[in-house]
Amino acid sequence: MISLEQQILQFVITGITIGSIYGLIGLGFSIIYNSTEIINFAQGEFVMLGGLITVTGIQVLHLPLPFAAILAVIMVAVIGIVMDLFAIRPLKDASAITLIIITIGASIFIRGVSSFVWGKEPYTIPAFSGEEPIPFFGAVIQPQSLWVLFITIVIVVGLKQFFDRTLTGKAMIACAFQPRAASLVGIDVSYMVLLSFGLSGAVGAAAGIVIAPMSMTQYDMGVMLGLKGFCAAIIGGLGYPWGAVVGGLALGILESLGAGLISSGYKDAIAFTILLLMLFFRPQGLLGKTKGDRV
Amino acid sequence: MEPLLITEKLTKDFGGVRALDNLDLEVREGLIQSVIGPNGAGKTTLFNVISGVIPATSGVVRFNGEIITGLPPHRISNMGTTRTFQNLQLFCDMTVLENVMVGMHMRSAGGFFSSSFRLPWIVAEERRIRDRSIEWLQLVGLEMESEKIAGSLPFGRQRILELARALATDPRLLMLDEPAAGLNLKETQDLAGLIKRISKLDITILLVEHDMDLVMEVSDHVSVMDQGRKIAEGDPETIRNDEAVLKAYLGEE
Amino acid sequence: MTKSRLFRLAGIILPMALVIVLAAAPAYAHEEYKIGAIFASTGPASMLGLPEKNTVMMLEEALNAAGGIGGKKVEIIFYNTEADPTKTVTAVKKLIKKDKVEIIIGPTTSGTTLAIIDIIEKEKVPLISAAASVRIIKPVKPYVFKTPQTDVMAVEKIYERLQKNGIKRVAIITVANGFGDSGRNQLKILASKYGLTVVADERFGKKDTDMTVQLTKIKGTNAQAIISWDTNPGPAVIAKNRKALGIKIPLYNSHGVASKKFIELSGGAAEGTYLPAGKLLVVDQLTKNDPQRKVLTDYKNSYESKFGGSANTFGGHAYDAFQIAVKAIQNLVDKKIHVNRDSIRDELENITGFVGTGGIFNFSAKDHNGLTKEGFVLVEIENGDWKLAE
Amino acid sequence: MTFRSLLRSPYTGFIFFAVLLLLIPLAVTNEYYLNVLIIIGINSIIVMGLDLLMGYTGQISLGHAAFYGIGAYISGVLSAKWGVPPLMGLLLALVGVSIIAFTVGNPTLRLHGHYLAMATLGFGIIVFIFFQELDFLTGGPSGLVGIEAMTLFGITFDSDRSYYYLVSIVMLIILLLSINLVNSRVGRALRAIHGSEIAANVLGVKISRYKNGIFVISALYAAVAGWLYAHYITFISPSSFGFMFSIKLVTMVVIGSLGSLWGAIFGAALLTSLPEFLTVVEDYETVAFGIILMSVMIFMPRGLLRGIEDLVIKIFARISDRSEVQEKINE
Repeated sequence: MISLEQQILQFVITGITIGSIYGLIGLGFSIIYNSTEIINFAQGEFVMLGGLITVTGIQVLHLPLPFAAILAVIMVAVIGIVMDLFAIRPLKDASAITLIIITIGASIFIRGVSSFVWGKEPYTIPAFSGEEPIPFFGAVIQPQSLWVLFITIVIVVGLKQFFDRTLTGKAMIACAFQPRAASLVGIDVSYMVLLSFGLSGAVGAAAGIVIAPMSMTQYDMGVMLGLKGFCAAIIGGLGYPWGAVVGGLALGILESLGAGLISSGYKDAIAFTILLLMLFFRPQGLLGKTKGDRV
Repeated sequence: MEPLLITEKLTKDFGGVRALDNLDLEVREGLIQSVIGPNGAGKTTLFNVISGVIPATSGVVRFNGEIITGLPPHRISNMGTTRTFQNLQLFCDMTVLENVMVGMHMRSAGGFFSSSFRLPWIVAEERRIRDRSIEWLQLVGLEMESEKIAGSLPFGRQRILELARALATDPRLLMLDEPAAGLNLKETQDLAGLIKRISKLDITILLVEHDMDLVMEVSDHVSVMDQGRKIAEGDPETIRNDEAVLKAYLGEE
Repeated sequence: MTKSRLFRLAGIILPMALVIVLAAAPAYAHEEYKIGAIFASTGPASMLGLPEKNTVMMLEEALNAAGGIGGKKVEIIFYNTEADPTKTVTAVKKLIKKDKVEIIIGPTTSGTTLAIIDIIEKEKVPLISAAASVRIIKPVKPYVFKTPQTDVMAVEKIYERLQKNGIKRVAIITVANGFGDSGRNQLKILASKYGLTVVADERFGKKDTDMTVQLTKIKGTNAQAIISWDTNPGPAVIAKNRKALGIKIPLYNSHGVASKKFIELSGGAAEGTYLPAGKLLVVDQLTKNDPQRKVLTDYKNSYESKFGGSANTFGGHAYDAFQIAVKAIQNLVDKKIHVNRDSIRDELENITGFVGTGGIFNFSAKDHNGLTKEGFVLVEIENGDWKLAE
Repeated sequence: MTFRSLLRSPYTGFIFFAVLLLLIPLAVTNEYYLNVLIIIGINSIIVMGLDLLMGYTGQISLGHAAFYGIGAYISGVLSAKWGVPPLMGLLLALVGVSIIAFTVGNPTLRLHGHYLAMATLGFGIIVFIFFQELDFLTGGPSGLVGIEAMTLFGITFDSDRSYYYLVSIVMLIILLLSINLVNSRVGRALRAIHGSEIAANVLGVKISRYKNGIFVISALYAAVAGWLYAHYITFISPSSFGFMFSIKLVTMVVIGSLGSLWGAIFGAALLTSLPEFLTVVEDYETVAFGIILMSVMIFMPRGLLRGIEDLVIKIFARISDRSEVQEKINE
């Protein structure tokens, strides 16, 4: 038996872990949205691919975990790029709805192919550094949770540096806000879009790899995770990359508190109710600023 | 007689930028009145605030004696004023005729239920809307293109169509936001004629325009704005020779 | 404008015409016994449905190679249900109306089975379902049979054990789908019969990635045992989270995890947990004179040599359904009774002492499952393998 | 002239279509095909409503399966638990759905683009969870059994043939109402909102009224479809009304052709019957589905119906061009 306080602490720890994953997935949404205004419904599939390719790397190619993980990140980045080349780029001036359907089509396609390559069974990979739980004020932390947090921080800091310090990163941000101006000053917009697909593939894959030891990985795991990631991106403020992480954490913590204190059956209903309230009362997201609307 | 439209100390801020600064303006019934001024003078903002598209920061707008500030656009239109847009806002996927028929929206009553079941009075109303809309198209000279998709018209014709659509609301006050922008000389001259014809239908016109020749040709009264303020007003001849106006324009160039 | 309106019309008429043409294709008389098979070979229940489909296809091939039934071949007509009720209904209608099958085996899930019961009863086609829920055969419907042990039996097997160990309070954690829901109901209904109280009733979604919250809540109660009810991978996550949270009370799983995959997924965390399972799992540990031993060994060997991987109990349910259907037809042929839907149905109720993978089936007019909870054994996971716990 | 206007009238197509629908059972003797057509009919009812919302008014909804489900569950639960006759069930379902749709639509439709998509998606998921969790009413995830077969005015529709006629007639009524609506003042207002909200607004169109109105109407269509579904299958479970089905509905609208009622019906027919054709490729079904979805959007972004139309027109144009060239050469 543990006390209510300890339980709540445990809920929060769990919330932070899951929230970081949602945040990473949301980050993938934000990166693509930022350079293209596309919501990529195949983002969840990137996560699934990250996990499954790592599994293959370890079990079939007998690579050590870090190499398998790097391989997976690179491969999924390439898949993201291929997706842009073959499914997104052929469309010029497509409407938002068309693009949504395209990415949904891509997600169904990727899922279908994955079910052939890996079958329908779930897989797992060993935890990065053992499974001995770490006691924490009566609650426990799984070592893998720390990995999740660590990887999230590394990616967030890395992306921030990339966007703030490098020319390419700055160019990508420019594309988001002023695509025409960007092309006028000589930025290759379509290259930046390509890059954003690759980058979000890589981030998605990383998310898939860090949770694989905790939650198993299966050809159809991407759907729900993708939705939650989308949710995180919206809660944080679409187009504000760090917003996705803040949104993810908020979503994760509220969801697990809701499940723990109210009802686990209604867990997702609680998460999505929060989302709706957020959209109704603060549609620009936690980090977003109200824009002056000009006509 | 009280003016048809009055703005009193009308102010609009965008963040730190003051687009309208305690603007007092009067539009008298039956006239063609123009608002001119350099880029960024706040002319389009003025239209947006009057038509209710964006809220005012402070001050009031009176139309026909009633305060309309804070009302949603459709309520303001319902009182008898409508506008066109500087960057066209046509319903591009609809036909020319259908665009004008939308303009008749306020002058008809069919609702979800009655329309779905096509009650007898709806059939009659539809016929009336159609006939009246064709009349408007004839007035502006677009009746031959009535079945074309609006988005497929040449730019100049689209401007005219937007005007026809606005006319179909049967307004007392019609606000035209740079109707000559993008038009060639011939088209602009046709437009001038059209504006005068519209004025003869007892429709008051408030015109924002950059094309000075057009303004000087059609206007009864001209107001000049700069940086959100009114700096001069009077008949075209007075404005042409006003020093403040010259300064505002020259200062810019 | 006019032209395009015409094309639009053509766009509607063409597909309709296509349907009509297809419909007009004559249904030819058949020379073989037609058995319809409907399993969820893709979709959320594909981990169950795929081995079921494989099994049935394998058996069809073997049977026909051996000459079929009384010289007539057997033809399996398979449709994928995707575990979707609407698709299942369509598939069943297709089997009945278009393919004109004698008997149908499947579907995979309880929900889809319940969805088609009305049609089955109306059209009077015998059905042998491979789904778990007791609602399928209780109350008895004339044409509906099923081969898996019911979830009632699985629950009773667990509760029996708990009662023996003197446990009074249990916490249950079930997945929010048909399988978990049915288990949850039985767990709650049967608890008092075994002197148990359910002190925590937690749920999770099929695609949830973490059950720490639910287990933390359970940890906050005075439960003496946890029972989890789901098919993979959920229970593996529960096993892992339980270990991570340092929960010491024993964990019982449903028969839904009865495949090696569960042990593989949970790593070490499944050690010392229990589950009720068909004997297929522990076939090498059965006593030499166990009546099912031969059937189970044969099935396991032939499945594994053909498809690789390991045979699981779900495939076993399909195996039983197929063999029972064949047995009924064979009996009719032997008795020289005309084989049709009604005679098969009647014959099914006569089948007794049939040794299958799930147990020994004794069908009757009152029992369309024909199994007892003895079809289950309680298995413990030890050293990464199954061990008979009895 | 009269012939042309006859062809141009939206009702000509309707009459042809109605005659065709009612004649089909004479040619189709196999009830399995009627079953497929019934499902197509039910789906087209929802998709028509969704098209009014998406294609005409330009408001996306990724949660329409929820209204379909609510319609099915209200009538289904009333029938299974208390023996309420289907007609009464329909009435209560319509009342219930309009209240829910109005309450939800009001704040939701103020949102635009992806935010609207996300909000409707969230709503759909919340409703789905309620179907699962209110198990004392809905039977939970394992489903609701015991829904009575459709009986209306003393007639029981218990064969596929009779049900086909019922669904066809309901569908035709809804199609007719929709044709009326889109060719009216209201329909123009809706399309105007799609074209430019601001312009519509300054022309006197009260945006919120029309957005909410059409949202409620499309929800009601879905509820009618749900009611037909519940009393046809006589079993419902939450899995039929989930997120994936909402997505499928949207793809039906888009693949068919946005902003065309015929496109909606075409899309529903195609995507409902596609799996029946794809059984040939069986295991590759999902892959094929994904490819079809993507290629239609890439090569015919205006949807199949318009895409085929454009294609045919282009071919005709080329043929006539060629013959003109030919004529010139001959000269």
